[in-house]
Amino acid sequence: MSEQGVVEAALFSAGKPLAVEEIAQATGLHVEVVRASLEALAKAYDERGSAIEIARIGGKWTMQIRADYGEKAQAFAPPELAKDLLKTSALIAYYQPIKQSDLVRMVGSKAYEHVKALEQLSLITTKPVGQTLELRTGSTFLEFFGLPADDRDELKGILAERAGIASPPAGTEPTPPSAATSVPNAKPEKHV
Amino acid sequence: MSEQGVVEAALFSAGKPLAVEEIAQATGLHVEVVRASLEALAKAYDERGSAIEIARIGGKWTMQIRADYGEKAQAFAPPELAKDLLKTSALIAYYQPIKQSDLVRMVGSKAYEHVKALEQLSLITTKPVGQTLELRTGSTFLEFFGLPADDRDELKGILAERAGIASPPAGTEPTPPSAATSVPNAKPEKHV
Amino acid sequence: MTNYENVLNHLMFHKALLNDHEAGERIGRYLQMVQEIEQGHYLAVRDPMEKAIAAAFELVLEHQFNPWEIDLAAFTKLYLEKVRDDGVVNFVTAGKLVAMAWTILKLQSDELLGRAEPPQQPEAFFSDWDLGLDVYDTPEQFDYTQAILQGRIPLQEAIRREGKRAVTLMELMQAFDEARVEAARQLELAALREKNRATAPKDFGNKVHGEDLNEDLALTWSRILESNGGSIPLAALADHDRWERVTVFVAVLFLAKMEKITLYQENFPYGEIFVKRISSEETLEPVPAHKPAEEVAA
Repeated sequence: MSEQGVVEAALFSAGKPLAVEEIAQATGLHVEVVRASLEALAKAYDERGSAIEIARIGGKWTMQIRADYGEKAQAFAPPELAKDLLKTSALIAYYQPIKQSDLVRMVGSKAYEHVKALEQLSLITTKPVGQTLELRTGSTFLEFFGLPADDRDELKGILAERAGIASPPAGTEPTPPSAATSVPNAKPEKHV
Repeated sequence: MSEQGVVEAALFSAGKPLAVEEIAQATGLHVEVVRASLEALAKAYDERGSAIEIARIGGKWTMQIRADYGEKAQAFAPPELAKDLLKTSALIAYYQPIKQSDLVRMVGSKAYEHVKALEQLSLITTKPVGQTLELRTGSTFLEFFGLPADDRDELKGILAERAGIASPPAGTEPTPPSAATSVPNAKPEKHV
Repeated sequence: MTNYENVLNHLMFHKALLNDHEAGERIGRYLQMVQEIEQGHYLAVRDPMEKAIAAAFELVLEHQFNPWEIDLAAFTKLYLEKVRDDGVVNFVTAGKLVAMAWTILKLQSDELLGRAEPPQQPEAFFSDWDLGLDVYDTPEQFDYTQAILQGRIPLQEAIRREGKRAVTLMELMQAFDEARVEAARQLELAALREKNRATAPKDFGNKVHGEDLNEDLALTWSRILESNGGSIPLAALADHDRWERVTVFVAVLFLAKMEKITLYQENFPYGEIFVKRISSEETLEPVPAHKPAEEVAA
């Protein structure tokens, strides 16, 4: 057994990103040893052109399918997030901060369940605002989608580009479609 | 993207053993290419002393933690079976087919509960024989424990070796205790 | 001495003493011990009864007498009776006695615990082994079984990746495309519904509740139908005023009773109340007019 192997086994079996300290604690290896092993492993996987990569995402390390191979691997593994939840999270990511009541208008009442599920996965955060909740993407959102971005605006930009909409300037939010412009005569909703 | 990489990605994301044909069908690669890739991958992982192995199990291929690293990896992937059940499984696998009554002589009356639990997990099968049950490893046994054995002899060899006992000479089979008298015409079984 | 005997008869387990062949001898021995004690530690205790009890306890504590032969319950009863009769309590003595009784109780429970522990059995293998070597055909079988029973287990569960994969950014984008199209449709529908709600004279109004139960139910039901079967917060069904909230709340109770919906609350008692439709009916059977509301709800 090598120290590098122990770290490799940890990454493989965890199935989620791990902090250096987490690995050190669970394996009994010194933090510096873990860090060096991770870097060596990342390099080794890279050099031999493996379909697997050891990547650092948001301060944590993970073992994952290299992006090029992601599509090929789809046949064997169901995505971690059901399609329905994925759609709702995309809307939240684009319109954030968005009120739950506005989201309900966009996706129907299933929004309530989706918000709960996404919050449990830490993909979004909720904050009570008046009668409703204000929703934003959470800390693990970028990690979850393997995004290199570390701020919400960049994510919005990516989505806006996708939608063929001009990317909103940093700091401004795309207007949620419940605003008077998109739905004439719609009264502001009070319900949660 | 390399063909070998596609196969590697498939194994990584499947999380369970895959048949060569399954991989071929899902990836669009030729069966022979898949087979060659699997063999090359197994060799490559082996040669660089990875904690991960590409192993052939029950006619299928899988990517899993090498046995030496299993214990270290348990911090991140806690085992399902209690140690006691592992002991009983190891005895059944080694002595199969073994009578439940003989197993009780070896491990005591807890054998009854163990047999029930292991049968529920399809790790063993039971067949009434006279007043007792005859026990054999079940359909999921090799896969569950990640044992690269093609037949019962090989399985015994692996178990003996891992338990630190000299492997039996090829062709001879350990007989279950008391079998000499009770099952005089026991034929060697091929199933595992 | 009569006092001591009296106390001893109460304190000792009668069965333990009487069923014992050596009962007479043992009682004699106890009494002798008590007499010795009288000349020792508990001279300071003046009350003869208290002194006798203390002496009996002393038997256990100082002379390794079996703690289970002291009946603490009987002692407690005896002592309480004495306190009640005398009307005076010597707290110093009482404290000493309680401390001693507690120590005895501890001894008793320790012993009980000791008996409750399952006897240490050698691994089943060894008892088999005692039967003779003939149960194993080869030395290897013996070695293998021994290795397993001693914990050298050659099996461990295979560790593989969870069969789930992360969602790709591409999928997020595709989902976004679909979500935008669907959201646009939803928003149109929402606008239509709101228009209907605004124009139709269907607000619950300020009528006396109960007169138009069917109307209340129908309107509440139509709002629930808009939810496509998902759970909706009760609050989302009534967004006008307090009166409407009360009316919807009552209607929802009726609907639950009629098994058209289920109600659940998260985080009792202040959590959000949710309504989930379980009936696929589009329109409700009217509640018979002759049936008072209370009867339907009952």
